[in-house]
Amino acid sequence: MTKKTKAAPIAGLKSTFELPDYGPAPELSRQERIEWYRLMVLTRRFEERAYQSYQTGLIGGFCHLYNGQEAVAAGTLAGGRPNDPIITAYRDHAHGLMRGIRPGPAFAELYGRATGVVKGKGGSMHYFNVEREMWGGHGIVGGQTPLGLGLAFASKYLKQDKVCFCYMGDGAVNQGAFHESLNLAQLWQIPVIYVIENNKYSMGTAVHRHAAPIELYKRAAGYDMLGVQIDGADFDVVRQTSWTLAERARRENMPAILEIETYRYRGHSMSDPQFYRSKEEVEEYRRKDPIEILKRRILEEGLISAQDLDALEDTVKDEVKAAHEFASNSPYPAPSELFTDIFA
Amino acid sequence: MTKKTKAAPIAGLKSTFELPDYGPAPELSRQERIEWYRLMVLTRRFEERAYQSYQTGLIGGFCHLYNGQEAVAAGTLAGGRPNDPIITAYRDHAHGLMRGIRPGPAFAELYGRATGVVKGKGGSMHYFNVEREMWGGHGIVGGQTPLGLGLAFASKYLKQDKVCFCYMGDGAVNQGAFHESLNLAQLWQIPVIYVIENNKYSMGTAVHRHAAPIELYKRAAGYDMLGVQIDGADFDVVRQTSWTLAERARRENMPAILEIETYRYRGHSMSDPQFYRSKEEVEEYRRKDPIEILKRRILEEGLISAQDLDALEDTVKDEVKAAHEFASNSPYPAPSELFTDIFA
Amino acid sequence: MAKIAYRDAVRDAMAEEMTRDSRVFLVGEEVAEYNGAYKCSKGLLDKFGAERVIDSPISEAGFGGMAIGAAMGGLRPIVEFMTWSFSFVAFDQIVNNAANMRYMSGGQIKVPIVFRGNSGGGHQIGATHSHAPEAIFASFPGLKVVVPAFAADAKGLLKTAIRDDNPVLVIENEALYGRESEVPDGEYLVPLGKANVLQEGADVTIVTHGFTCWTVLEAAQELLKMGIRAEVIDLRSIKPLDYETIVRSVRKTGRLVCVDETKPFAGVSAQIAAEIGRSCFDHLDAPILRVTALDVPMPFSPALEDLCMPNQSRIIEAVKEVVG
Amino acid sequence: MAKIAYRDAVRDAMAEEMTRDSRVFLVGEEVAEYNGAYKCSKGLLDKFGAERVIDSPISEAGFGGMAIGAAMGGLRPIVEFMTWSFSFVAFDQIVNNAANMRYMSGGQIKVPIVFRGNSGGGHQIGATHSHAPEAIFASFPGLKVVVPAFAADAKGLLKTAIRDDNPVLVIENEALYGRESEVPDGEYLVPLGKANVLQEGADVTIVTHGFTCWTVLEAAQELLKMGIRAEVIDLRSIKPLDYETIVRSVRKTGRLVCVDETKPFAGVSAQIAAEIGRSCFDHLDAPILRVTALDVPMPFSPALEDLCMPNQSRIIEAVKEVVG
Ligand SMILES: Cc1ncc(C[n+]2csc(CCOP(=O)(O)OP(=O)(O)O)c2C)c(N)n1
Ligand SMILES: Cc1ncc(C[n+]2csc(CCOP(=O)(O)OP(=O)(O)O)c2C)c(N)n1
Ligand SMILES: [Mg+2]
Ligand SMILES: [Mg+2]
Repeated sequence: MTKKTKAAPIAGLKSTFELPDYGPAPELSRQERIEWYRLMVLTRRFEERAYQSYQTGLIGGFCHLYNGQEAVAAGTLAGGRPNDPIITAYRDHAHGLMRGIRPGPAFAELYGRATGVVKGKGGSMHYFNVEREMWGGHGIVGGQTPLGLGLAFASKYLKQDKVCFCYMGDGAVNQGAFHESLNLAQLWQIPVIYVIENNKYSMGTAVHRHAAPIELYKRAAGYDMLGVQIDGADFDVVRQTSWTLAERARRENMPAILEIETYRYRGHSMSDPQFYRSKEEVEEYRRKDPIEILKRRILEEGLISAQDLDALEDTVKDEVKAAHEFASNSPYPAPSELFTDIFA
Repeated sequence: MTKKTKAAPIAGLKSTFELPDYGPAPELSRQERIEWYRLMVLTRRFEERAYQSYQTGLIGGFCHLYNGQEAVAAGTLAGGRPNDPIITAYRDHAHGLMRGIRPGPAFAELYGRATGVVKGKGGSMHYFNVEREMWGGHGIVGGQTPLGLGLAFASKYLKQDKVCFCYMGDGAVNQGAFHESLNLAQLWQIPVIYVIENNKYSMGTAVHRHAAPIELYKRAAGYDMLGVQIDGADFDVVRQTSWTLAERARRENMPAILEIETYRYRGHSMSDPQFYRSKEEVEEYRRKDPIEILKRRILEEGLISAQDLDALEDTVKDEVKAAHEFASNSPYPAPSELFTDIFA
Repeated sequence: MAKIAYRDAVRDAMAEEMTRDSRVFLVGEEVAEYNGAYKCSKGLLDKFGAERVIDSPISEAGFGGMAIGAAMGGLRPIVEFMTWSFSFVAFDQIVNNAANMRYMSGGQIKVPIVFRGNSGGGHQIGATHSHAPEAIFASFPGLKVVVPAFAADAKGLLKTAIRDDNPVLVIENEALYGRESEVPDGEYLVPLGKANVLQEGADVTIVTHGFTCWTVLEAAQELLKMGIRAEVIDLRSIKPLDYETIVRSVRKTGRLVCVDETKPFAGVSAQIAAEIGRSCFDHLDAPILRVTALDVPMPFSPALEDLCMPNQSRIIEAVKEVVG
Repeated sequence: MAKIAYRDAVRDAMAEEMTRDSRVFLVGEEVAEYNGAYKCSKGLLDKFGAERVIDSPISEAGFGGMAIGAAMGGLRPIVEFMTWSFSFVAFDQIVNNAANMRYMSGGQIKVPIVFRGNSGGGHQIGATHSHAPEAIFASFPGLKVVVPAFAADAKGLLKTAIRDDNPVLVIENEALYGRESEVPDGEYLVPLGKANVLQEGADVTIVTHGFTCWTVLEAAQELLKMGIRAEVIDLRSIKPLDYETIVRSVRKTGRLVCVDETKPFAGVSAQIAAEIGRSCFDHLDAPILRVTALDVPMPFSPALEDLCMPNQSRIIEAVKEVVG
């Protein structure tokens, strides 16, 4: 637990008690930093393509897009280690893509094809990539919160030194299973971090209409748990905070709530008229777009030239286009697939 | 909201934020005060008789006794109004007897007789006396917490100016339904008071082994709710605090958690070897017996002579004896009773 | 008789009963400002105000249980589950607190509450969101369960349910919300526990309920082309279940096919087959066949989901088997 | 062959498997320091330590779901529900997360978990505590359900369940914990999905499982005195269900009575009656009768509870009806 240089204070950070200071998170290489940027752009493009397909009736069921929230997944994942288990709700495309799901199988899943990442059996809400410790994609609000606890429990039991990042929406804080999990996590000292992606709405219900109080990190207070709130537009802020909490979880097996303020640009799922918010509100948030913020920064830092950035973005566009084509040209699962994967 | 004289400060009271000061609770008449004492004694004698019957195999199923906790039920009920709805878990004999269930039908219920307070259909865990706003007796830990919320909701909806006292054990704070209820109560401003009867054990599990942190009133903090902790041995302390919280709920529709520290002298249910605690621990708590404390006080206050107190206690003993006889001589329900009371 | 959409029938039932009785209120996720995730409560917030049309946090056990307590305390709540699948986080509240309360209190309490919402598969919402829970809930004494298939029943059964002094579960279906069918003019009620013979026929009895009524009626048309006249019975009510109407039909046809969307193991069709197999033992000319959802989790892919549901081709096959 | 109590068989199974495989652990309320509310885990804390025998707060959804996550993450949890009735607050975790996880992940995940605990009525613990949930859980694809009635099966099935790579629900019974019966010496396993013919007989088949095996065996003795030779089949496994053994028997006897403690509406007996009614249509000489718990909430009074349970007199009556 060697303390190096002090980490720079994070503007606007609130918490139930003071965070430990383990210093700044290890620096990312130029390449890593650009890769996280690329993943955020990939997610955005992927979602936009999905949006189009949904509008033209090619995707059935629900489809929850991550536009506007990209720095939350990217920053937290970059703050953890590649082998830290992660698990999330149904708004899971970002987490999947950032944890190695190829855009092709990802898109094929939206179309319910045999080549989909879960063979067309799960759809948009159930992206899994267990090889890379991405444990889904879960549809029942809050239902994944004990599972995340369990993944962390397994890591502790097996002495694997992993921390589980369990993502959830602001609306999910009101599910009982989450609270049972909080108590167990704190009581048994389980290395799990509950990342609340507070995008201000639970479907059409604004936070102040669903939660008392609206500062969701305070839910930790009832358990003497560390609860932290930060703004989620800045990849680096999210990464630094996540790293600190992950270090704490790793060193001391102590869980935490990390509430990250963010915003979704699109409707809750696709068929959402969005009467509950104004165009102006959406526009305001779009002005502090997480991708733009990181883009500006890496340009300023001289990590990449404007030209190379354009090239990167073109490559991403092509990749998404190819993914869509891959999906379109993929076959549906054979009827026999109905009966496989039920039992191991 | 007229503030009269300031209430005397309550020693050892802790809370998530400061309680309002509505002054001292209205004084009880001599008669009322003695009646609460009598009800506490009645409960104790009743439980002791039940204990005997259980030991001799006359009572089947579970049977959770209230010995040692009497001032909790008495003090809270005396702090509320007679028509405030109450609801509790399976450790419900006290609440039933103090809300007008006659000892005869109460005892007959333990024996599963037709004359039981719920016709032998519910048993020890399901005392109800709806006429006097006693809404059960509930077996699933924490399951009554949304119900209490609902009773309070109904009162508010119907503008009845009632406050619901919803009792629960310390172990019940770890059920998700309770947390969902807390958020709803605070968000919707519902006049419910969650009385946590913290008798230090959830069955054989001491509080520090089941809850983080052990100060259970702090669970309120996650909801910006008022949480209060007091010692439960002193009837007057419990009554004053309950009255203040009930007034607050009545005036401002604001819910609260009231954690009351107490202790059960007997095992969890009857068949409990109690290896999880020492005889010394039990003895220590017995030394600050709630009935003895109130007894001393009313004697000191000169409310009753020692002689009259003896007479009162003899009457109670006779009453319990008669109750037991009533139960023993009562018939079992007719087979046709199987099919009644399912639908209204 | 006007033709209206099923969702409007649901809305009208609630609006009429809320107008009639001020103790009736609606609580659920997105029921107020959003007008309901499936627009079944359109306009109710405007009409009845925020005290009677209440948007809830995602706390099914919390608001479901709260509503049960409110029913005990004298109100008549309607709880909307956005999808019945989500009721599983409130399972204990429903099957213990709603179902047993009257019994355990020796008749001191009544629990006049309605739980309602969308259910079932066919919409690519996957294994966790596509449950058809009617058999499960019907297995608990103390609960009544109805599954309206047509707008007229959606309205009439729901109104009766709201007036019933007991817990009634009304199981609707997304696939039906947009379908229009005829609804009687003026005020009317449909009694719980009465099946409806949708179509008479002498060759085979098909018993079904909910969305599959539509599938079965279509299948019956196909069967007619093959010369098979099917009698089609819509159960409407799963508990209490109107065995009498089935028995009467089976005595005539001697053949029974049960069709429904619950799973095969101990589903609604199993209950009917067991009961009719006994009571019509001497009248059956062929084994009772069941066409249900397949015994697999509901897959997302439309190619697989269609096969999982009790579809026309499986129904026709089963009928041909018992008739042939 | 030694005679041991059922609870010790349960304990031995856990102890042996925990010794064999360090990934196996036990979590539940009072399982460690208290040795289990019903003493099924006696001595395990001492033997395996607090990291593998874990006392939980009363948070069934929390620790039940946690165990599912732990199983996903490579462990092999045993979850004890103090009573299966309490699993209803964890219902969603079991029927969605345990049951569907493998399917929804396209086979990427396995969930090797055992849920076990006491269940059923007969102990005056009232309506909320006396549920017999086997039919309900068995209706969910992805779950296996076993109900051992004897010490040998309690041990052998549990060991197999722990080694199974899928969620297995083991439903025990307070009335059985204290009963002694013979257990094979040395290590053995009992396969899931195989019924057991407890007693052969030519006149009638009685299919049952769990505690009622004992009731049925007693009834069979009485029947023998009346000259009726019953073949008694213990299902042992509810899902998968061994229809083959039942069919073989019914082909011989031509008569079937199903006895079990689930409720009559869509219970285990309904499933068997429906299935065998179809597959043995030409072999049945009498209608299939069912003797189940009554369709009422479990009453507390012993006078009523006895009547509610599938008791000897109702079994004998049913057998006489199908045989006579
Ligand atoms: C238990 C349960 N109840 C209701 C739903 C329906 N539902 C799906 S998402 C959602 C809103 C969740 O909002 P939030 O948690 O804030 O996540 P976000 O969609 O904003 O990412 C609701 C009500 C569900 N899936 N599960
Ligand atoms: C959901 C649920 N899980 C478990 C139980 C079994 N059980 C009954 S009482 C009890 C302990 C409760 O302790 P506490 O809440 O402190 O109340 P106390 O008995 O001390 O009054 C347990 C585990 C139950 N009834 N319900
Ligand atoms: Mg949100
Ligand atoms: Mg306690």
